[in-house]
Amino acid sequence: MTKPDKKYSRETLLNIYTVMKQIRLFEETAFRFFQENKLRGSVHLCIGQEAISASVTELLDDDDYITSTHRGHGHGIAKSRDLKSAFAELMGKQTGFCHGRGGSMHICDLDKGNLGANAIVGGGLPIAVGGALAQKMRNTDRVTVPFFSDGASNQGTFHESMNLASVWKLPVIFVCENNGFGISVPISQSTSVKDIAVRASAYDMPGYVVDGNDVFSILNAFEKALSRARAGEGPSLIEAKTYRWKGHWTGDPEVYRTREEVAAWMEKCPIKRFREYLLSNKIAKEEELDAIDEQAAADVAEAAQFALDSPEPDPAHVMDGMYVEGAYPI
Amino acid sequence: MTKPDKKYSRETLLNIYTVMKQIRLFEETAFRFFQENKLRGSVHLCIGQEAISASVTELLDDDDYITSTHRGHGHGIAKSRDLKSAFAELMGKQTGFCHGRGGSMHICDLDKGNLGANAIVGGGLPIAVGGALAQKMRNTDRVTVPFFSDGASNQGTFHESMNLASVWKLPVIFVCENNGFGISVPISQSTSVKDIAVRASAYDMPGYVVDGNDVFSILNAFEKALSRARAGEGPSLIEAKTYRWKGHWTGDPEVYRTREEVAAWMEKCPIKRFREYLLSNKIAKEEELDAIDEQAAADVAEAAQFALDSPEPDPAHVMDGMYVEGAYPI
Amino acid sequence: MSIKTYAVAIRDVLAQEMRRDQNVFLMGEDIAEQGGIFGCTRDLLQEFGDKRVRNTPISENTFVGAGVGAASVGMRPVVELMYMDFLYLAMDQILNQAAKMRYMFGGKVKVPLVVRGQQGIGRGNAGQHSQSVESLLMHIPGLKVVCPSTPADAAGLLRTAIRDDNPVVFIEHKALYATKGEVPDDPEFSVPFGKSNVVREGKDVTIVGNYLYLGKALEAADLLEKEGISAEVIDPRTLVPLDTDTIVESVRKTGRLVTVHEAHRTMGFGTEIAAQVTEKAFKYLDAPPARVGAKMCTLPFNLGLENAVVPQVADIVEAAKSVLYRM
Amino acid sequence: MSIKTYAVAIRDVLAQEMRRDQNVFLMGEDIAEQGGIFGCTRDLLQEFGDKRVRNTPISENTFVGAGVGAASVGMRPVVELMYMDFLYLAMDQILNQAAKMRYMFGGKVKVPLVVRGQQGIGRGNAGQHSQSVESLLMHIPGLKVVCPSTPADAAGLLRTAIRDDNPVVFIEHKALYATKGEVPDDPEFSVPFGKSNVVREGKDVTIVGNYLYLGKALEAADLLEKEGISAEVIDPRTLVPLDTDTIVESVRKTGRLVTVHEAHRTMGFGTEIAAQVTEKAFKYLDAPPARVGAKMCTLPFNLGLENAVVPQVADIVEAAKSVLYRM
Ligand SMILES: Cc1ncc(C[n+]2csc(CCOP(=O)(O)OP(=O)(O)O)c2C)c(N)n1
Ligand SMILES: Cc1ncc(C[n+]2csc(CCOP(=O)(O)OP(=O)(O)O)c2C)c(N)n1
Ligand SMILES: [Mg+2]
Ligand SMILES: [Mg+2]
Repeated sequence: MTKPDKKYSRETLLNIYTVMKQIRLFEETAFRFFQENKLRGSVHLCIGQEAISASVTELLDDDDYITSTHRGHGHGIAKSRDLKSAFAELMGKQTGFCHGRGGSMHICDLDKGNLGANAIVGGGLPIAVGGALAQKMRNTDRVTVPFFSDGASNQGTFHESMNLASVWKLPVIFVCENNGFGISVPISQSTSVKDIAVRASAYDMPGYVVDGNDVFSILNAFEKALSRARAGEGPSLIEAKTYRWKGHWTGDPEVYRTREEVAAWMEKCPIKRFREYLLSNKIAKEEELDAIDEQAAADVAEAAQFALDSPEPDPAHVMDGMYVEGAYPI
Repeated sequence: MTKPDKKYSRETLLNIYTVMKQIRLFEETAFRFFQENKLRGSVHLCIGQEAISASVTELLDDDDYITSTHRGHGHGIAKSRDLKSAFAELMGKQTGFCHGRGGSMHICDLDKGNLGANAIVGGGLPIAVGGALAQKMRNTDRVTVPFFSDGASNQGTFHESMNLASVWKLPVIFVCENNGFGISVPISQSTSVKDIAVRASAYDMPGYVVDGNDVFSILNAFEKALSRARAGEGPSLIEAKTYRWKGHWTGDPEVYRTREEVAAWMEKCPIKRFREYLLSNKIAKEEELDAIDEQAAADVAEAAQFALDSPEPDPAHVMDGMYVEGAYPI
Repeated sequence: MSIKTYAVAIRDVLAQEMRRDQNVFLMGEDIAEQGGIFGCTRDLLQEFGDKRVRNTPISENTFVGAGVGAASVGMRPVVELMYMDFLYLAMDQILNQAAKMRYMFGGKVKVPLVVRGQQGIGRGNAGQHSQSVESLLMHIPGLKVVCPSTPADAAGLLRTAIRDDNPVVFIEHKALYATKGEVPDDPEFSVPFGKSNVVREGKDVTIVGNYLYLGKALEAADLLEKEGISAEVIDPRTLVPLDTDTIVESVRKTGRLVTVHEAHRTMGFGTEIAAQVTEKAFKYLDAPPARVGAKMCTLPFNLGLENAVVPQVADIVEAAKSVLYRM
Repeated sequence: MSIKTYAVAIRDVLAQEMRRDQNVFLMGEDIAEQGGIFGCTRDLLQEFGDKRVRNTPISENTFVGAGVGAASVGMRPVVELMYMDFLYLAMDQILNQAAKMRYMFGGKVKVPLVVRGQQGIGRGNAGQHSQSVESLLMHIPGLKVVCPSTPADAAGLLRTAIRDDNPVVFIEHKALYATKGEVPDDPEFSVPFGKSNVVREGKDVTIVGNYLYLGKALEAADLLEKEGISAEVIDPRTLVPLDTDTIVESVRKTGRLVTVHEAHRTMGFGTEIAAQVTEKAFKYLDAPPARVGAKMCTLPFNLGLENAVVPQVADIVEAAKSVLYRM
């Protein structure tokens, strides 16, 4: 584990631990539900990548914004700290974040600063630029964090958004969760550079490569980007190298990688590493962490049960939410 | 003037001189025709930028490709060496490159490797990538040169095309004619880096900043890029710093720059500089160059007259060219 | 009332709304010093400064998307597309994001974004700078689509657009910018969405047209009058929402419908109007609705060719006579 | 004849055409090792190698544009869009470039490009992964638009598409990939563009539908039969070119038309068909054509909601009865 550049309170660290654990268990439960045919649609799990969402959002407030992706459960849970609305949305229930209209790929929570997951790869980046523009025009010191992955870094919107954020000195912290693949395509086949962070230089902004499975490696870079953004000095790009343990989506045959590769990355489990750090640095005792684990399991189970018990949206009101006036204005 | 890295034949150098002069006179005549209401539409002149088209195309063959832009007369003339079809197209005549269907912004000549000008800023870059892909798949050593300007370097297609060309090691030589503006917007307002060439590093390809008003500065870099491309080693980016003397289009009020700035750049006239080089290095005599100038003037006048005398396309055949079958296939 | 051009009418509403509401701001290519290629933002930089009148890089998908993002957190961006043809570069942010965001998010967000710009023929700009895009936008729910044909409508509808809490695509016509007309001075003057305008009353045939084709429909009506045919001319003004009721009412009286537009005929908005009128007024129709629109041909550069692609007044007259079986 | 799924029918034609013509090659996301998310390029990497089966970065506008460029110099690229919803990212290269290139260049270039991919509901993918785009594409001249509803049509029309010298958008439906049907083994088997298919003959009402709604129209026809109503069911197969003659001929016999599709109702392709039939067979029509299509609502994730947005068999039956005034 990297050394933290600054001292964090025990509460902060345990929050990060808790959120990582919640995300992990949430995703495992979602996976099980999918296998049991309780969930429909494409479900993209972020198991193995939890440290990034949990660490970054712990440094943000509700009026800092994020945008998220098709692989957005972790971002959404971490930003909102609301397992129930997330699980209910996965199940398309009326009690979900989007009243069942969005599902797994569209988790959002404007009240808590999640401007939304996005099923269009790279689609959230311009929206994040707009969120940051609003923050800047309102003279706040708030920031916007678009999450995206390596595949998205080859979309035109990445380039345009990086450039625009830089030209306008917007408080955007671009967080690229480089998990090595876009579905089955390894970055070597899609991306002309090994480190996506080098692309920052094309926009005159700082770029950082960090270990995405190491909470402090992430926090150290993020703090720098955050100070820069809050001070009005402009955007930064952070590339967090990580890996997804599960297939691209819940039905992925995973023809593009070996079990050994997956196993090697599982060794670098961000939760396990952080747990060991907390123990060896005597920030928490084994029992305390066990208690957190149990509570997280209970919370996730409760969220899943809440989702199961929740009502379906009423088809009679299917048009609700289309226009501000309600239905189609014809 | 930069020293040439290699010795060019007198013929090559005089060709470049001739083409620059032809473009200059062509554009001046087009400007006059526009003022005299003989031309309709948006006419984007490249006066001041002639060295780039003329130098680059002199090193290419007919089966090397270019793509061009809204400011495409120079590229088109240089690649095809056909003033008549170009002028006729500007006037929308049946004898034009596009039988009057395209006009100033769509000059093309597939037979001579001009895959077309494009009225969509950045629109030609993916098409160039496709041309180069075809060359590579056919195992030729031919190359494709997309011309574009600074404004286009902020389009998503720039990023995507640079990346794709690099990943696939395609024989593309990206030539950015940085003339300092996109219409009224100076690069400082639109572009996060001073030198667009630095963006090459985001795609693991060589980038060169050259003096776009200096034939040898252009040729030196282009030769390197050309060897690399012909050898199958992949793309390069060349940024040629230059300036357009006329407004963005023929009716531009030019609120965004001073006369002094324009005058300073006119001092750096690429034709004048090259002429002086040819004289002082005794490559050509004054009279010889005067003779070339006169011939160029005669050729342009002839082309303009040809255009004037040419028939309008027949509205009865307006649909010709829509589909390969002819008209709309309903 | 003042006499204003269509361009100035737009500019003045932008200025009034920016004065009224700090959240309204502008983004687009060359809108600052240059005041917009067509002058629709002239002098606004001077009054409102470069924070609220923002020149953008040539990155359509992203600056429209930045509008979506800013709108989703309560700003009211008005984003200029220099030519509506460039909508195709921003289609993802318009159709996949702006139009769908509110619904996908369970009605929990408002996206008060206006995307405005001009379209159409009139300057010899050829295929990639002369298209009409309004019809395409009608098919994807979530947007409103506005087509002003006069300076007053440009002003009144733009005010409604800026104050609307939904994303609105506001489509001007380049060849109308210099046209003049009376515009109310009242800074609250607005024209509601979803009210077709009966511009000329008549009893024999209903002609629906907008933009240049409102004028041409009126010209056609004059010519028809000389032949004893009385044409009612209606401008739909907004395509989403579309007020077909007014058109249906007219057709109940005339029994005949002609739609005309510069947009391509196939799947042009006249097709939707014809279909709706047929559904709602079938038994009143004495002839099938006639659709007049541009040929299914890319807009050519050459003027003679261009005129051969878009409808002419004579085509409208002919269509009107054909539905009256007077050929 | 072999029994094949729709997905395998597509894959086999790709393979056959690649064997026949060296210029045919494939580009798209995850089409190589993965064989395409829906398996339409399975094993083609093994047979044709990575020069002709090319995984792309996630850069839709550029890899479609690369297809345009390669096609313009004589290659015959077949580009896969994983979901047709991503067309909106490539709209510039499709509508401004591919569709217009030949015309703008005076007929001097051919662009034998196929853009193929799937659309529609069926996998709970919500608003940005469930849209129908065929109707939008009909408005912009220069493309051909193909909508296969069966494995045989998928095979026969894809062969025609690959051999066509114009840009073709070939739109598959995700929920049809697993459906099976007979497909001729002849590697020259093709289905011509512009021939609507009368799938079931009838005399009382003409129902036009495609994709899932061909099946649902046939179901509706069965139900109608029980009530003594004989429905003719027609699949247009290609929307550009559109064979309305076959439909008009049918309506001359039945006097009634119902169009049905998953695409949104407003400005869905049924609108164009209804308008053309009204123009061409007005005096044969005993009732106005009825258009059945998805509500003007973004496709929701929840299944119950989704079903409330798209038409059901009962809606087709009801529409048929309504044009027969049997309600
Ligand atoms: C514009 C667009 N293109 C393609 C897809 C299909 N798709 C969904 S996820 C994905 C891979 C994304 O890769 P990456 O950005 O690395 O995200 P990760 O899945 O690794 O989190 C693709 C191609 C999409 N959803 N949107
Ligand atoms: C996609 C697109 N956006 C905007 C325009 C309008 N436009 C035409 S030229 C131009 C400026 C282009 O700047 P640059 O790329 O630097 O080319 P230059 O005019 O300097 O040659 C703009 C914005 C366009 N034609 N296409
Ligand atoms: Mg990835
Ligand atoms: Mg420029």
